[in-house]
Amino acid sequence: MKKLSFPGGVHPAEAKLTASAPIENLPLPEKVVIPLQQHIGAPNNPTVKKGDEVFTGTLIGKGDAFVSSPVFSSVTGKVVEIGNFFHPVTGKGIAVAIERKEEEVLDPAIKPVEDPENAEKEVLLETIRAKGIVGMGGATFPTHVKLSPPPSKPIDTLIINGAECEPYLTCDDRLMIESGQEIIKGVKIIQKILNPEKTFIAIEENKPEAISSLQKLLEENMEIVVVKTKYPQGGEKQLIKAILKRDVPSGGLPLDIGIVVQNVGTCFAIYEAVYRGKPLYERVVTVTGEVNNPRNLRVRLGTPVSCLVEFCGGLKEGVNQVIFGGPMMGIAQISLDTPIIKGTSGVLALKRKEFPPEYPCIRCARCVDVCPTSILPTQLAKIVKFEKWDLLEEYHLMDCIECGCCVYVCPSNIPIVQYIKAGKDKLRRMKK
Amino acid sequence: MKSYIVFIKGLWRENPVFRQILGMCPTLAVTGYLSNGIAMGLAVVFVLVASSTVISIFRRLIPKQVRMPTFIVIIATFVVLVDYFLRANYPFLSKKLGPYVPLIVVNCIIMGRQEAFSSKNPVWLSFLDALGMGIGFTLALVILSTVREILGFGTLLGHPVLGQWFTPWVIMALPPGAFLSLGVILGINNTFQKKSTR
Amino acid sequence: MKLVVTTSPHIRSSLSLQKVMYTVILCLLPALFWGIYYFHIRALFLLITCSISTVVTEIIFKKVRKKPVSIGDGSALLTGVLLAMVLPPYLPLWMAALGGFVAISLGKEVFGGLGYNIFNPALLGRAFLMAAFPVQLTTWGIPARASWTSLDAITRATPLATTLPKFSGNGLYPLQKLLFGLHPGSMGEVFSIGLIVGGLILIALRIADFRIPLAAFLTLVILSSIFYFTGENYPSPSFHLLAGGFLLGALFMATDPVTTPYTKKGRWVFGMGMGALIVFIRLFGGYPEGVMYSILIMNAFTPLINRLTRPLPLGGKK
Amino acid sequence: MDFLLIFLAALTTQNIVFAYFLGICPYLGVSRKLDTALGMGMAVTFVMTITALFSWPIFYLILIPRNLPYLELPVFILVIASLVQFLEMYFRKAIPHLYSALGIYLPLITTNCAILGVALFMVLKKYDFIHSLFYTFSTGLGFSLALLIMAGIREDLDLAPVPKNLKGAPLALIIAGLLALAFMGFSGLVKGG
Amino acid sequence: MNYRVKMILTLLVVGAFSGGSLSFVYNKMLPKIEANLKKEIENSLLLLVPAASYKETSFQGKRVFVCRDKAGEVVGYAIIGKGGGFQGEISLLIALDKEGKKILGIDILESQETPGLGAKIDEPFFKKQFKEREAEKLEVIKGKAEKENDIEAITGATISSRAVVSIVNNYVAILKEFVEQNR
Repeated sequence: MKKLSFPGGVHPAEAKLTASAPIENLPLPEKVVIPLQQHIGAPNNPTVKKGDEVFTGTLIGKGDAFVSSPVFSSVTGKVVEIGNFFHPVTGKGIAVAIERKEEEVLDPAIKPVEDPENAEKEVLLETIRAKGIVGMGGATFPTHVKLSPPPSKPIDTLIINGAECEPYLTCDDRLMIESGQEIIKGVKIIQKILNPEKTFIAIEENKPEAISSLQKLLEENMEIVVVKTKYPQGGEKQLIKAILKRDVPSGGLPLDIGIVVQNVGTCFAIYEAVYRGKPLYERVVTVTGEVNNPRNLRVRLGTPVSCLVEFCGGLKEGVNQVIFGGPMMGIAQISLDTPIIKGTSGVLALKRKEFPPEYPCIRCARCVDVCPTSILPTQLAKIVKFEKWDLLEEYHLMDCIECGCCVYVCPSNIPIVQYIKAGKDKLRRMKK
Repeated sequence: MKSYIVFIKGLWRENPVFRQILGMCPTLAVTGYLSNGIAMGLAVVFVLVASSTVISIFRRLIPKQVRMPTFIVIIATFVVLVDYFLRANYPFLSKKLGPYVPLIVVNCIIMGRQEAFSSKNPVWLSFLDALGMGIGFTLALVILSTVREILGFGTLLGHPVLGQWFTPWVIMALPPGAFLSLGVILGINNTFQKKSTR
Repeated sequence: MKLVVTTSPHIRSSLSLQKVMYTVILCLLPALFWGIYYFHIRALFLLITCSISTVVTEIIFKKVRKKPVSIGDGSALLTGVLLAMVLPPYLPLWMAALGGFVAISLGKEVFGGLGYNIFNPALLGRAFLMAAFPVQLTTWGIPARASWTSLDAITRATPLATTLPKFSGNGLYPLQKLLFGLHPGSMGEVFSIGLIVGGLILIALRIADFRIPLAAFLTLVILSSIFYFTGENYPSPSFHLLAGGFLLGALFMATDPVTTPYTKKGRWVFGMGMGALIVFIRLFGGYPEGVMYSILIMNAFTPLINRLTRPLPLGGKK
Repeated sequence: MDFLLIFLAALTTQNIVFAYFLGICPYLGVSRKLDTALGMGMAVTFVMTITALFSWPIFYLILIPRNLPYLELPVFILVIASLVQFLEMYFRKAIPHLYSALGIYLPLITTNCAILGVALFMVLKKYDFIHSLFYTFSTGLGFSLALLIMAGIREDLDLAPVPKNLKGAPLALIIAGLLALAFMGFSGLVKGG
Repeated sequence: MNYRVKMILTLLVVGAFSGGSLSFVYNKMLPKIEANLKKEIENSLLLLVPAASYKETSFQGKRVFVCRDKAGEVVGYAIIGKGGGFQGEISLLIALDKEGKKILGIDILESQETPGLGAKIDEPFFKKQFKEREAEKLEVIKGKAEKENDIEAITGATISSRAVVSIVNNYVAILKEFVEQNR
């Protein structure tokens, strides 16, 4: 097995504190707050109202659009409020608050697919949609959409993304070690839907245990590829570049060149949906950083982050920042009441020092060297700063994947990604 | 009152060099010595005033379609007159100004004034306008060449003014010095203009 | 509890602007100390004059423009140090001060300050002085007396000026003299070993990119070898490398990120252009030394090089 | 060798902008963007060469034999003005894609003193016909080079907090000065010319 | 009146007026201009050679002057030499004695050397060095002249100094040849 890589990228301290911590179940919280919008796409509408009794796995929100994904109750209890609550991505958003009852009852609608090994492709796809499966790596793009490429674009390669390149996070790693069989079954379901010629499971070289455990379970037409430990190895386009040396066209999607990439966590969720009929109402979350006992937890969606932190022994003295996701692309939270959602792969507590001031760019070009998409981050930041909007497209603004490598290496502490996001906003508004 | 304004505006408010950034080539090229600057300035004043006056006199007779060529020929005639006059009577100066005297013909100030003013205005005003612009141009040349001659040679009109202690800055006599000092003077002038118009 | 909200990424590498600037200054120290030791106290005066001049000029400009004074970043000091290192040690101090003023004002502040300048400020300051006071800028010397505080100097020509264009062997200045800096020259350019060590540390620390020095080195060696081995009376490649300002220029000036291309390909181009220009200016040009002009000329071309070597985004079309 | 010297000198030591200060107005005016600078440079090079093509024979075959050297200036400038006009019309009709690339710069060229200057220099330097053509062509390239460098720098400075009072012409002049300073490095490299 | 006719008429009138006046001025000024040009060389020439009259001839395509005193005796020769300097072309007048053995002196006719620096080749302290030299190959040296044929360079303008000396060397050789042939 050779180590594969892509041009650019950075290698911050890996800090995988929880690499050997088995996944534990978090005790059920007293109350959950489940945001209705947990995916990328059209919004959901609530299907319950205040006072309704719900079971674990009861549908509580759905949308009619193709690019949408339903949400389910993660506990058994009573809807106490439908209103505006903290949302980890959008700040605030519509959510259903449910007070838990002591006894847990599964929704009667939860039924596995009959004879999953031989089920029709359409049945599998519909199950994935109906059970609310989205990309678990953090992108939360509805999985059934990604698995329905137009007939004009046949898929030749499936890549299962187990790179987990963000420092600190270990949820995918642990899942691969502990639930390898389930993941492989999930992969087989995807294979059945897409019928690719080749399937690669990509894992960074710093996860030897996951590699060896999956290696034993491999079935025919699957191959493990070990990729170099480097951020953002887990980015779709970077992974494709590393494994296949193929370029996803600028502004295009992997499926334009016949490739689909799926996260291992998604494979696991697909397995659970198909074989157990279980809707997506819980996930594995790494609680790490400056907490007293970092752990990997299986958490019901909607659980406030304070419950997780408490279970892990609380925050260390001096912690002033809590991030959902990894340190490179995660989102800093305002409140410990923020709930865990489908895309939350980790909770990271940090002692953030005083903000360093922003100095002028000295064109050291470190950002250019590390940019995994080979654009010129510093030029883009300057273009936004000096409001030369007409230059944005010439400098390929939209190709930026916001991985943050440029900011990580910048000696002048320029928040390049922030500028680029502002530029993207501006460009979208100008196009309208 | 009006004729006074027509005359005065070229000196400062619409100074061709400082405000309109016109006639850059001679401004840069011949300002190594004050004497050259003055000579060039006067040559431009003559050509400008003469051609403006002539064109203004005949402005109604010149058909629109041949305006440009007519103007060019008239201007070129006066330029050649100046050139030969200098060559015959001031050979030393003529040599120093070199091809920049014939190049007065493409000095945008002169063509610009014909287009913008003397082809539309009576003789007396055209004369004043040309004189004002010409003197404004000369003024700019005098300022620039004074700075360059003092710093570049320690002299003014050839007379030492800064004494023995001064080491001339050779760069001021060279092209970089010309560009740099004009750039800096324009920058300083911008600062003052902004303050005075505020 | 109050949580701090910042945008991603939430971790940073340990490199900072100050660290870059002060590391460069530290790496210059060996050559600098040798220069002061060899040329005595006048060299120290020169260093102090240049540093004060650049720093004060920057403060004045920031105050006039009502911008925060950013002397702490060390860039103005670095410019001053570099300027002192490329000037003749016995230059009248007021000229050095003028050089520092020009370096910061015309070299940096008119473009908007640190990070926006087109030309290397220190070299620009020297080029200005060279054009303004060519006699003083080409008058070199060695200390007249052994006493450390003696201000007198004996005029001596630099190796490049004596041996070019009529060159016959290493003559007056054998290799070891050039290596250890026992010859007249600019204060910071003579101690070759110190410059090589400092420069290599800088490259090893990844503060400086190796591409430009390497490309310049290879081009210089190859071109000068061609002349050395095929023609008569041309200096050897080793002489080219050690006798003038090549080491300081290639390792410390041409690695100034602000004024050099930001693409890797562009840095190779920059280095090759620089090496070639040095050889041609030295062998055929009007000046005995061409390092300064070659870097300034390549600085002028840098925006064009950047434009022509702009990378294609991943999956982008030509 | 002759040609090489003329060529190198026109690009560097005898650069029409940095050494002779000609064509400064378009140099300051049309150097904001690289694309336009390239177009202008090509148009100027083209017109300069064509000017030599016409004015050399007129001067040496018509004016000199008839002892009319004093008509040099009016004749040259009329030649340039009518050439530009004619070229513009011709391009528009016959070569539209060249017109869209160069055409918009043509009217600007009439007032470009570099064109007339180079025609006068051609006579001053006593070049023969072939040398004149090559000289004017090289000078055009020298002008383009200066224009391109300046445009590259100014595009960079679009993204810089340049002092307000220096924006535009003052800064462009200062940059031109610094470029002339850097180009001094070439002096002596190309002798004579 | 038809505007076409008016157009052509205007151009004709303007052209005639311009041509007429220029021709008038040109013819009036021409003698003066030519006298100026002649005087320029004459001034230099008489500065170098104590002559009463001189005659210009051409030798190998170069302009050569034979100078005579009142009695018509040849007192010296001069040649206009040209060559590349630091910036542009330098043109010199070089005078030899009647034997073609000694340099009587040189004068700069035209140069574009750096003002305040290379332009010092036109200053007496530099030009004086050539006076009374043997008409042999001269050499530029920085600092104090030591050998017989050393010429001290101008400080900071070695290139210009070298250019002048090399032109002098070249053209002295040509002029010596001329003297040989015409004696």
